Amino acid sequence: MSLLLFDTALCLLLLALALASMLSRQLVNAVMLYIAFGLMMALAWARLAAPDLALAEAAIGAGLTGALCFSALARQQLDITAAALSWPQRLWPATFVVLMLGGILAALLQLPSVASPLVAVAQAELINSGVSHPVTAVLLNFRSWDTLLELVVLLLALLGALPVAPAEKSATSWSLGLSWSRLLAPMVILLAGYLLWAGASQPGGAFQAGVLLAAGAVVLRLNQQLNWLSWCNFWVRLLVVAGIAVFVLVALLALWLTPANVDAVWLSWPPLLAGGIILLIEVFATLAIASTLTLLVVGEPAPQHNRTESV
Amino acid sequence: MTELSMTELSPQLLLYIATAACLFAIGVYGFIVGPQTLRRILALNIISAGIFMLMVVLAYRGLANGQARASPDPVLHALILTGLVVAVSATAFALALLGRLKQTQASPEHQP
Amino acid sequence: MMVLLLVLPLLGALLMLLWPKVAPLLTLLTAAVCSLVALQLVSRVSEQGSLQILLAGWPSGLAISLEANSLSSLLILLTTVLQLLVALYAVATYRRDKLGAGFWPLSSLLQLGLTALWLSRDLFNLYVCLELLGIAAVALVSLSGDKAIKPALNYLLLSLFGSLCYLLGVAMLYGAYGVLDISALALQWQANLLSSAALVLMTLGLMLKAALWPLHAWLPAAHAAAPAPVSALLSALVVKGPLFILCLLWLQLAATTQAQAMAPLFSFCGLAALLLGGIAALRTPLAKNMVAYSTVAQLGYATLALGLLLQFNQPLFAAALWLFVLAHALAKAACFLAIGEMTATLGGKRLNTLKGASQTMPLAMFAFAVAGGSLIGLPPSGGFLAKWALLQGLWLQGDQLLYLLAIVVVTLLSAAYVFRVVALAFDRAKPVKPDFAPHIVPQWLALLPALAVWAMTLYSEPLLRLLKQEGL
Amino acid sequence: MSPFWQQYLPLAIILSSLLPGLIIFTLKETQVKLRISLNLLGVSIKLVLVLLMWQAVKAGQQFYFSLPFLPGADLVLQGDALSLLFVVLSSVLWLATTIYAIGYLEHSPLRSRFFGYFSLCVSATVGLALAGNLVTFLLFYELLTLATFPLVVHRGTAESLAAGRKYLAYTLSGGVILMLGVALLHSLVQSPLFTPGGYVAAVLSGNEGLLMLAFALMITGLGVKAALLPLHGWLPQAMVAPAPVSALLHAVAVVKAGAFGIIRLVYDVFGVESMYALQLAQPLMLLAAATILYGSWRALAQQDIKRRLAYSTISQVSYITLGVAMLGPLAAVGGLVHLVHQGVMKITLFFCAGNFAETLGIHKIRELNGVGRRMPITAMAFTLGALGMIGVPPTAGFISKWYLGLGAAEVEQPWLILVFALSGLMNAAYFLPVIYRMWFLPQSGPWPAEQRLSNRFETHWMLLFPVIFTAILLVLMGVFAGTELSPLSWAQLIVEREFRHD
Repeated sequence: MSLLLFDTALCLLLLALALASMLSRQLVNAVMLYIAFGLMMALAWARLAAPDLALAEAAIGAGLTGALCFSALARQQLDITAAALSWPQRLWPATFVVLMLGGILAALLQLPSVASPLVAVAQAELINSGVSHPVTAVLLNFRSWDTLLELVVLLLALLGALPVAPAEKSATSWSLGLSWSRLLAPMVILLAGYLLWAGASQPGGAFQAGVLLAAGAVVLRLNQQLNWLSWCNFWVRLLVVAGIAVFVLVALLALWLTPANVDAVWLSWPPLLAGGIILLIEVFATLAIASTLTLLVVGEPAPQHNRTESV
Repeated sequence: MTELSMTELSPQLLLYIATAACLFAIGVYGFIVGPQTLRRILALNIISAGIFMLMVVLAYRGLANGQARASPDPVLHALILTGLVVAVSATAFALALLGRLKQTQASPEHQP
Repeated sequence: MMVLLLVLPLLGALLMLLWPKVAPLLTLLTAAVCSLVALQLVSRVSEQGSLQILLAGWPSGLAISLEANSLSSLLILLTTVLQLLVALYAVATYRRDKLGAGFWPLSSLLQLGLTALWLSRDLFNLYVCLELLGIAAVALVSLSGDKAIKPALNYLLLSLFGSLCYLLGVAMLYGAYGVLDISALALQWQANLLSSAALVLMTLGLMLKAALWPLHAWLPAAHAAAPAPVSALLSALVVKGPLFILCLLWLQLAATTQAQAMAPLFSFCGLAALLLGGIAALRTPLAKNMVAYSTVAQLGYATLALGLLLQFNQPLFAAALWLFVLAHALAKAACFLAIGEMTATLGGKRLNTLKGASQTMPLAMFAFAVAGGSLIGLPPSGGFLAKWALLQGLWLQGDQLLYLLAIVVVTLLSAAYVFRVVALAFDRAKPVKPDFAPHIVPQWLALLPALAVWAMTLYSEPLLRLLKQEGL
Repeated sequence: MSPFWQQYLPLAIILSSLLPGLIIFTLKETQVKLRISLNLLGVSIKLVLVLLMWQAVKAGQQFYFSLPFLPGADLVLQGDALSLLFVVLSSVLWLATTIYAIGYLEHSPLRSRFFGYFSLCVSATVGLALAGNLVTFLLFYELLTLATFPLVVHRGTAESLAAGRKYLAYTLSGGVILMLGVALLHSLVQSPLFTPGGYVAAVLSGNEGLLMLAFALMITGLGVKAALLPLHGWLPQAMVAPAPVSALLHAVAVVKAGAFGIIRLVYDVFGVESMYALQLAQPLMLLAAATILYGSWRALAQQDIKRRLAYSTISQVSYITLGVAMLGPLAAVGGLVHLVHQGVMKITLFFCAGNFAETLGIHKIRELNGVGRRMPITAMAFTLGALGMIGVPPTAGFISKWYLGLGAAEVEQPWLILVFALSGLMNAAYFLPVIYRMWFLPQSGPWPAEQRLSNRFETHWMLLFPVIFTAILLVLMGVFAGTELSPLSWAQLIVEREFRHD
């Protein structure tokens, strides 16, 4: 019963934080509340037997998105406070949303309580996947095509953000973000420790590791360290691209190595080598994710050299 | 009667599902009303958080039911991880665009 | 073969990022090779039937399934060929138009996203493809520089919102049935509140992304702000991606009762898009906005055909639907390239810039007129084929006079906005002087897809046969 | 004649004007000689090919060329007697108009574009004549619209652009409605070849309503180009086009395309029996009769030469429709032969009007006083054309009206004879004063804008010779109507073949 009480409190807190974040006048408050919301969300997920997801959510909700939003806030001094909205402006969307919510809730009540049949299939095939952690198996073997495309999406976001990255303003405009990162740094180290510890019993995801690495890199970068980490550097580009490139090349190699009597299937790893292949991919994907995210957060200071190249 | 209870969700799960749906709704409201772009980006993140939460709950179903194998649905967890990366990529891109927009609006040469 | 179509643009894009100097060459190369492979794929699929792959060799359900049926392979061919064409155009003009270096890898990745989308038959994989497509499209729009940032941001936010609606629907369906594979899902499908709600959510999101009326408001600004080759890609291909998924959902998953309930809504939206989009195209003073509004209107045909297909289950409507998509893709690519070329050369964004263009830039104007003929549906163009299939279907159903009347009206409307431009071009009073000597090659490149859409009629019979099968 | 030729001859006839047209588009303005020779080469090749086909068709052969197109409706080109009537008319008149246009547009800008579209327009007309089924017909019908639009707006002035818009609004609406009708009919019986006696009889029972609807839709679509009564509004406005274009529009291309379509529709799609069974002839007849009277009536009031001619066209083309709608063999002969005769007469009149405008700057009828002394040959040709229109023997016009009258008596519709008489009277009332002014009134003042275009002739020889040619032709067609070479005997051949299946 006490657990139900805890759940209720957590849910109410989540709703309150989200609502407050949406309704608060000041954008700074909204971002703060959103970060708190992200942390609470991570807690809820940990409660729901998804600790690795909770870790990722904390890294994103608290770390990455927070840092990104603060740096965006620092850049835009304009209209941080919203003009008050009139009642009709609020009422109509609210009515629409409440109606929609009613529909969705009614539909969701019909959800069956049994888990997907895929769980059993995935468990059965786990031994053939080359890894012991089912989520990793799904990510990098059963549904590796999704993961590959996801890496492409990440790369695309970077490619999209780089040319539009605003030129860096004065150093003072970073102060808010900077202080925030300083605050964040110990937490990142703490979480990284957890990841390492968890990795012993269950292979840690490339993504979590990547995010943590990126968080560290961002902090260092903002303190004027790691200045070589920029898009103009060929080796950085190589690093960013390597995640996908290794993935594809390994897949092609696997396709090529398939014995003649077996049907060649895209992205299928030879069972004996699967563990090694997945590890290889994970390592490079981690590095690529870390460098991509760092570049995304830091933004390009846009030296002259890069400008001419992009024209 | 037993069949019915098989398909019914426990109150805890219902609570979390309802919370997820409400988060989605709050996000949609924020997205529609805005008015600042940054807030709409936050709203999108709340929407995605709601959806991911729903997925986490769905993955948890088997455990809550006390079914034989005690592990949450790995497929859903993998989907959530993929979704998280996609969401954060999109957010980062949107924020970069927003930054550029504010800069062009602020610089005097673009003032009408 | 499918693997090659997916891997080539991806590897090409990666190489372009590493060595930006060879990017144009690489884009051309990958697009050309992919076109050839796609052609092979089409011929193979039409001979041997559709190809199916369960990725990574895992059992159905666990693995992501890909399928190349005749429709998918045709769409892939369309994608690669247009990609090649647009790349050629970009090579011919990128120095003059100051196209950013980002164009090359982004367009290759866009090609990857589209190819992956046409092939995928997995709900979640489709979501990833959608996001890939959306972000690539926005990144391409933002290449135009400062003036494009606002529409690009708006496009991105709405596109993300659409994807999230779709994702919620996917989550609900997975929660209910525990599978993501469309064919497996279709086997277990039940018409109940849950599946209806999921369908409605997904439809909402996809309609937003496909800019179907009434969720089209973002499109004209975004497409008009993008550089000409990008607008061509966006209007011709990108909006068709979500439309494709929408059709998959409603044709393969939805139960008959659900489809029947939704059909009039689609038909209504289609007609409204045709009418209001056409009127907007007629009223706007800006050249590229006119073409963009025409996209909104023309997508209405596809929506209308989908609605009628759901209502009457008549294979002719399926053929009409996809013929509209194919014909519109070719025609719109030609329109955007032609208009882009003319506005770049004559120096101005307004339609008035095109005054006397039939003398100064006859080829580009001719390309626009020829493509416009297909948009109107004049024989013997691809647009005519599609309209013919639609009319045949309607007459065979009998008693659909309202629809027929509406089609007459919207045809005339489209004729009005196409000939509004053509008439301006024949105005000899004060022709606008070009800023520099018009380039010949880009104009020819604009003409090519326009001619291709008229050549579609030569293959009308096999096309109709193939597409009729695919609808159901 | 080898089968290979038989197959490709119809295509070759179209290409003989299409290819030169496409090449002409790419020429520079200054390449005058090359352009002229290309034009003339195309015309001559076309005439030779048409002659070949004419002989073969006379001997009873038919030509087919087909490409796969829509399911159940290939792209078919068919050379039969009826199509040849129109093909010969358009090729011969194309020769005359080309020469005329070269003279008329000498030194004006954008000639490459003009002649390019000019050739396209003729290609579309010939294609329309050779179309072997409704879908092919529809295709060329729309192409014709597109090819003529640039010609109408060729001058590029605000007035011509307005006319062009109106022209497009009418013809494209007509095209869409025609398409609707064709699609309806296609959904009922597919689109087989045009056959004498029609092909809808097989599905007649049970589909009467739909067939009537299809007929109404198609007549509406065709009626726009044929300028049937409520749909004629574009024609008087389209007068702003250059004279050769007006000549082409009125005599050969656009208006005739509509009339020709009605002939095809009535005889080769529905057929006489189905027309009777569905009782479609009577309304069409009424409409045509009303248009005849209305056109003549409005022509009376016009003071501009070309506008008067335009209303006269509205009236005269409906003679063809009326002849077809009467569904009797004699009336059909009259209608068919009027297709040719009206073409030759009207093109003569428009050439003359163009000559007056180009040489002396005359646009209004009151300015024509005494022009017979300044330009006797042109005035003579105009007189012959006008007399033909009224129906005075021995001109060609007399022949067609004679047969129409006989036809009306044959199908026992005596009120139609009244219509003919009334219209003939009005024709006389608006043409005779013009002739009178030209020959018998003294010149009232200086010519509005006189130019010396030639030292030897009254105007440029390229403007004069086509006029002489067509004027002689229209007399010859009347005088030698009884011979085998005349359009009349050809029309009789067609009608014999059309009605033979009874």
